[in-house]
Amino acid sequence: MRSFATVKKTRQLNHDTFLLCLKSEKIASCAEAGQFVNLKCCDGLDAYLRRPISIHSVNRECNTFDIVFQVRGKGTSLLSRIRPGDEIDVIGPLGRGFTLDHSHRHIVVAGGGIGIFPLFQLLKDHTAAKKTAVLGFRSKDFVVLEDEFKKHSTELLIATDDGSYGIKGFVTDVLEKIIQKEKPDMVYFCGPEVMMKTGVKLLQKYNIPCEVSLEQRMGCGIGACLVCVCKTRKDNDWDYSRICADGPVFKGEDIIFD
Amino acid sequence: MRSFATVKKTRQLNHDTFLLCLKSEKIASCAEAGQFVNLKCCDGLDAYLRRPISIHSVNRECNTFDIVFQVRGKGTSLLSRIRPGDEIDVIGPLGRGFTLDHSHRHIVVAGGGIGIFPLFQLLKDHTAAKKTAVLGFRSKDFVVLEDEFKKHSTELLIATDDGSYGIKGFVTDVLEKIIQKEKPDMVYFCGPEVMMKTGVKLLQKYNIPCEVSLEQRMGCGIGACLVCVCKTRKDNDWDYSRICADGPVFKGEDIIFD
Amino acid sequence: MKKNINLEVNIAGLSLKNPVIAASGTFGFGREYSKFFDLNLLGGISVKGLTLKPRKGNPPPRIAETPGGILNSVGLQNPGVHAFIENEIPFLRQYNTAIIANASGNTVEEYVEMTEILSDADIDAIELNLSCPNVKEGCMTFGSSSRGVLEVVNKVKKVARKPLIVKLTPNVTDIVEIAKAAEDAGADAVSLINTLLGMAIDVKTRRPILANITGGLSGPCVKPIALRMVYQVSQSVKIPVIGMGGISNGIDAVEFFLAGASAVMVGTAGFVNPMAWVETVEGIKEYMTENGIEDVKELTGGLIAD
Amino acid sequence: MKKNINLEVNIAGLSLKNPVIAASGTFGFGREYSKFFDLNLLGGISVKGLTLKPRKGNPPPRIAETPGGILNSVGLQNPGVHAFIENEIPFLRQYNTAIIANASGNTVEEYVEMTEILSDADIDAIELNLSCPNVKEGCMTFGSSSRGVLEVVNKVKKVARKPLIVKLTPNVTDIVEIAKAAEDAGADAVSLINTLLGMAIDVKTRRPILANITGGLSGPCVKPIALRMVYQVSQSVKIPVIGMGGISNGIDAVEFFLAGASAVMVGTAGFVNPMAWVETVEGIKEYMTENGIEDVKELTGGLIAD
Ligand SMILES: Cc1cc2nc3c(=O)[nH]c(=O)nc-3n(C[C@H](O)[C@H](O)[C@H](O)COP(=O)(O)OP(=O)(O)OC[C@H]3O[C@@H](n4cnc5c(N)ncnc54)[C@H](O)[C@@H]3O)c2cc1C
Ligand SMILES: Cc1cc2nc3c(=O)[nH]c(=O)nc-3n(C[C@H](O)[C@H](O)[C@H](O)COP(=O)(O)OP(=O)(O)OC[C@H]3O[C@@H](n4cnc5c(N)ncnc54)[C@H](O)[C@@H]3O)c2cc1C
Ligand SMILES: Cc1cc2nc3c(=O)[nH]c(=O)nc-3n(C[C@H](O)[C@H](O)[C@H](O)COP(=O)(O)O)c2cc1C
Ligand SMILES: Cc1cc2nc3c(=O)[nH]c(=O)nc-3n(C[C@H](O)[C@H](O)[C@H](O)COP(=O)(O)O)c2cc1C
Ligand code: FES
Ligand code: FES
Repeated sequence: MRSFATVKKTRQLNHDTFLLCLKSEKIASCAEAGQFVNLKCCDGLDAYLRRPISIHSVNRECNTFDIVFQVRGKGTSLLSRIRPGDEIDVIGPLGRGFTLDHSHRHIVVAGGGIGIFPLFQLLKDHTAAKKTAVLGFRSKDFVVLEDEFKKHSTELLIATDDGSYGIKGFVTDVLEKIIQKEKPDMVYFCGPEVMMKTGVKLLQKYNIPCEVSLEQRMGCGIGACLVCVCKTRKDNDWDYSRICADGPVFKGEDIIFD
Repeated sequence: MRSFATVKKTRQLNHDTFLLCLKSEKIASCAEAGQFVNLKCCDGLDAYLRRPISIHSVNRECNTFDIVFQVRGKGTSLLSRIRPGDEIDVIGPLGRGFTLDHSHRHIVVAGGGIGIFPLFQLLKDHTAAKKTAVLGFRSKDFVVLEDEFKKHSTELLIATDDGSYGIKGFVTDVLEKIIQKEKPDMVYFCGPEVMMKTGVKLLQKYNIPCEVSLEQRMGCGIGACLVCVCKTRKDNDWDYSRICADGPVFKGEDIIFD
Repeated sequence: MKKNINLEVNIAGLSLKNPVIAASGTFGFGREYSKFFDLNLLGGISVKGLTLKPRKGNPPPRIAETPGGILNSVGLQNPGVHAFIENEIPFLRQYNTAIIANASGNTVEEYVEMTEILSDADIDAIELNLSCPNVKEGCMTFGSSSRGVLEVVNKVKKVARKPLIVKLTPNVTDIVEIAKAAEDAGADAVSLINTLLGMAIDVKTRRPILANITGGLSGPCVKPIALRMVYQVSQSVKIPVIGMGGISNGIDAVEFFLAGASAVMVGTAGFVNPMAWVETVEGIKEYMTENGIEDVKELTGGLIAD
Repeated sequence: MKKNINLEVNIAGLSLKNPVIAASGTFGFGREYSKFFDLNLLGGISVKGLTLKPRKGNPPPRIAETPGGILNSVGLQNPGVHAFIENEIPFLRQYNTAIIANASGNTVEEYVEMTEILSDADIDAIELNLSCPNVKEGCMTFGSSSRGVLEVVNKVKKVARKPLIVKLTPNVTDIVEIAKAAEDAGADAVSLINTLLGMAIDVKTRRPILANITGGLSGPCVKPIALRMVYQVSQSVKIPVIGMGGISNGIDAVEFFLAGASAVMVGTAGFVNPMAWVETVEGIKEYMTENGIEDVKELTGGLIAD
């Protein structure tokens, strides 16, 4: 599960978002939508821990996969300086990805910020006739990968917080309008916690199943250290589940948002 | 005193010895033989402290200076991977260099291992009619910069511990033979402590003045932290002197070797 | 020319095929890392810290990166000692590696009860955790005074029918005094160090990064402190010392042996390099080969300090 | 739009133009770094640890690099308090920056005598070093128990005619208890942390890297421990806390303010970046500007921890 992936291509998508295309047969051959990799951003002690980044897209013919990330701190900043030909120490694919039910005819993916990236491979893999993508960004400057998402969805709606591009408002507002027009079979969420919390509540109102992809600071990334937990329902009680191993994708109804 | 020097040239001299030519007007314009620079081998926490490296050669016309180093550990290993065009964070020139008395007509420089490097600029700068260089190496494979030293000395003698090149034996043995033939005015030592200890004792026997260049693990490199000390004579007692600021070059008679 | 290298060590009745043990809390119950390497390669596994009843642990975030290390505030999330015996021992027993049960209690009685239960279980040793900085009750309270250590270890020792390792906290004025108390009370070995209590703050949110505010520091940054404590303790007790704190490779491990450790545990380094545990075994072998040392026990306490 | 930023702080009668002080032992008596930047830019300078008589200190090597930090074992090499007064104060007084005399004694009497001498000298405050891990006598012995701290500080306070800062060691079980003892005994402020006792070993020579065997750990690696201690102490005492341990820039300093520090000291980071002291001042200003904070005092204790 640990391998050294060669960087085939790097692409800067906007001021702080980068795409890396990595070659690794091990990972590309079995990665599923919604899974992630845990990678070293540099040798040595700076950015000591690995950083979890979702698998954005898989190219099984070329044995490559893409990751897309925003520069947040030390690790992602070092990662943004990596060049084609460099090698990255990667563990993956990790975690439980999205559940694809190919009997579904209409699915919606709803993503916000860095949450949109794992939804891409899901759109590529799903066979539903209708695939709606609702992507939320802070403002126009943050909109990325619009064409790519358009290509793999039947409908693409973009929302920005300030209305500087697409629809003004939240992803969940847009989602509710979609539902009111036509109830989808399934919704997939990935984004800020508040978006997913509102989203799950919304879907429960309409009785639509959904999955959410969660994030948490990680240690091992493989389920051994128990640092990356989220609250999940368990019988009449609750428990902490490991986002890295039991998730990152969970059924919406299983998560207890605080 | 702190500057960012641009790497103009790198040259691998043998399996573990590297020369870097660095451009810095600040340093090249005032560096003296025997002084050193204190440099960061990398950004960040790996090899956290600066590393002291002697100034090997100064080119005042080109505003460059050369350093030569052996790969010992983490820091020098990172340094060996630096490429032309890179910038290095350097503090220098630091410390008290060699004393050049141009009334001297015959000087000897006696160096061992990495101790030979600071002696080079001394040979270049000194105006003595006769400049003998005695350089000691572990074995043939470690011999470096022979031509360069030959160019700037009137006589070059190389000694190796195993006799695989030049004279078999220690630098101090060769030195004694030189002295027995003709007493030099001054001897400059730089090398392993045991060599300098023996050397200083030898010269006292023959009543010849000498200077030694010492090494010690350093912190600040400028005299503030007091970690880099050596024992020096003081009146009828002794004291700890700072190698980085009071040295690295001391009068042979001032040092108390343990 | 190749010499035979003996890595076996025997620590107070616990025999290990090599002196590298996975540190408690960093290796779960072995299942996850068994996908990365053959657990048979390890000297032993100290399992995730157990309590009498299942524990949920602290709220997330539970980890923060710090210069050269990490803080964690897991707070002993675990399924309880009974679930461990039922579900995890059978898995671990498939492998030829020592099983060390790391046990924490809220009260002396709980420590005693757990020791009784674990003495009947199919494990190889008990590691009494008197040092978890992430739970409010018990544990650290007992571990930070020699009186507390004496009391718990004395009572536990009476019922223990497995080799008893006492794990010490570094958050004390005088670790030697604490180690001696453990020895006096009958500990068969001591292991050290657990994590150092620390904290990280996010200036953007002005909040602590860990929901629990403070957490335990581990990783390379603590190695100098751990080495010093292992050195001091091993000079002062006769029982074997198991050293840990920031070990990432064979060289680090050799440093601990020289300081006086008979075996080592590796934890945090495995998060960064999942092969750290096996590479540590390999690295020790390499050092021994290069230095003509045939038996790893020769390294223990081999520091030249004059 | 640019707001006025107030960096002034007043710590127990010691007024500082900004809250960044050079940490004792890392800045000599200011001469060396005065070649790198204008000492007027500093809030204050805590000078190299002084003793009554000149001290030679420990044999070299006195420094070892460790992951994310350093160990030092200087052992209080200094020219003695009299030479300091004669030779160094006149130099330092050329600058408009507070002079803090860091003082260590072998006995209570020595602490008292030094305080008397320093109270007559032209300095701004006394920092009582009860925490040097590198000397065998006094110091750490006093600083590691609340009884010891009470005794020394009580007696010193009686003769002190300058603001009295007590510098605490982190090598204790309960730093809060020690800080409270200092407060009870009349300390005007506490500063923490001094270095953590550690050790480094060279596996090639099988010897400790430091001639003194052990040394004091400082630098980025200790920051989480220092932050935690500053947080705990500032929650428990009313006197101001001066925070230090691994601060390298303005963001690090802000973390200490949020945790409860009224001022900070910067040490080890300056070895790597000789501009670290002034860059820390600049970085604090930047953070304040970006976050609309006008007075640095607003940051102190501003951690949101619920
Ligand atoms: C399963 C998973 C998938 C992810 N996929 C992506 C992705 O596809 N693209 C992307 O840009 N980012 C993704 N992230 C987030 C990414 O891991 C963090 O942005 C990254 O670790 C920050 O590292 P840094 O060193 O740059 O920042 P740091 O300096 O470590 O921290 C900067 C900020 O980032 C946040 N952060 C730090 N670590 C994490 C973490 N493990 N999870 C969430 N937030 C964190 C904190 O709020 C912190 O304030 C994912 C996270 C998880 C858990
Ligand atoms: C004034 C001065 C001038 C020097 N000039 C040169 C030079 O021109 N060329 C050259 O190759 N080397 C020179 N050195 C030695 C050089 O500084 C060390 O080899 C280097 O710091 C090792 O760093 P590292 O990270 O590679 O090794 P580390 O991993 O830090 O240590 C490896 C080994 O190097 C030795 N070492 C570490 N730090 C020092 C130090 N500060 N001084 C001496 N030995 C040390 C130790 O024995 C250690 O075991 C000089 C040292 C001093 C003090
Ligand atoms: C995430 C995490 C969880 C831990 N849980 C436990 C535990 O349950 N019981 C215990 O005795 N030690 C626990 N520890 C401490 C380690 O076993 C070890 O003592 C410490 O991390 C130092 O070693 P290292 O630097 O190699 O990690 C934990 C450490 C980490 C990082
Ligand atoms: C080389 C060195 C010498 C020191 N000498 C003293 C001293 O004389 N008196 C003192 O109180 N602290 C001394 N200290 C401790 C520092 O003042 C400071 O408390 C500690 O280094 C932590 O801060 P830092 O991580 O910013 O260096 C010394 C530290 C170093 C690194
Ligand atoms: S990161 Fe270790 S369990 Fe999830
Ligand atoms: S290295 Fe700081 S005084 Fe020499």
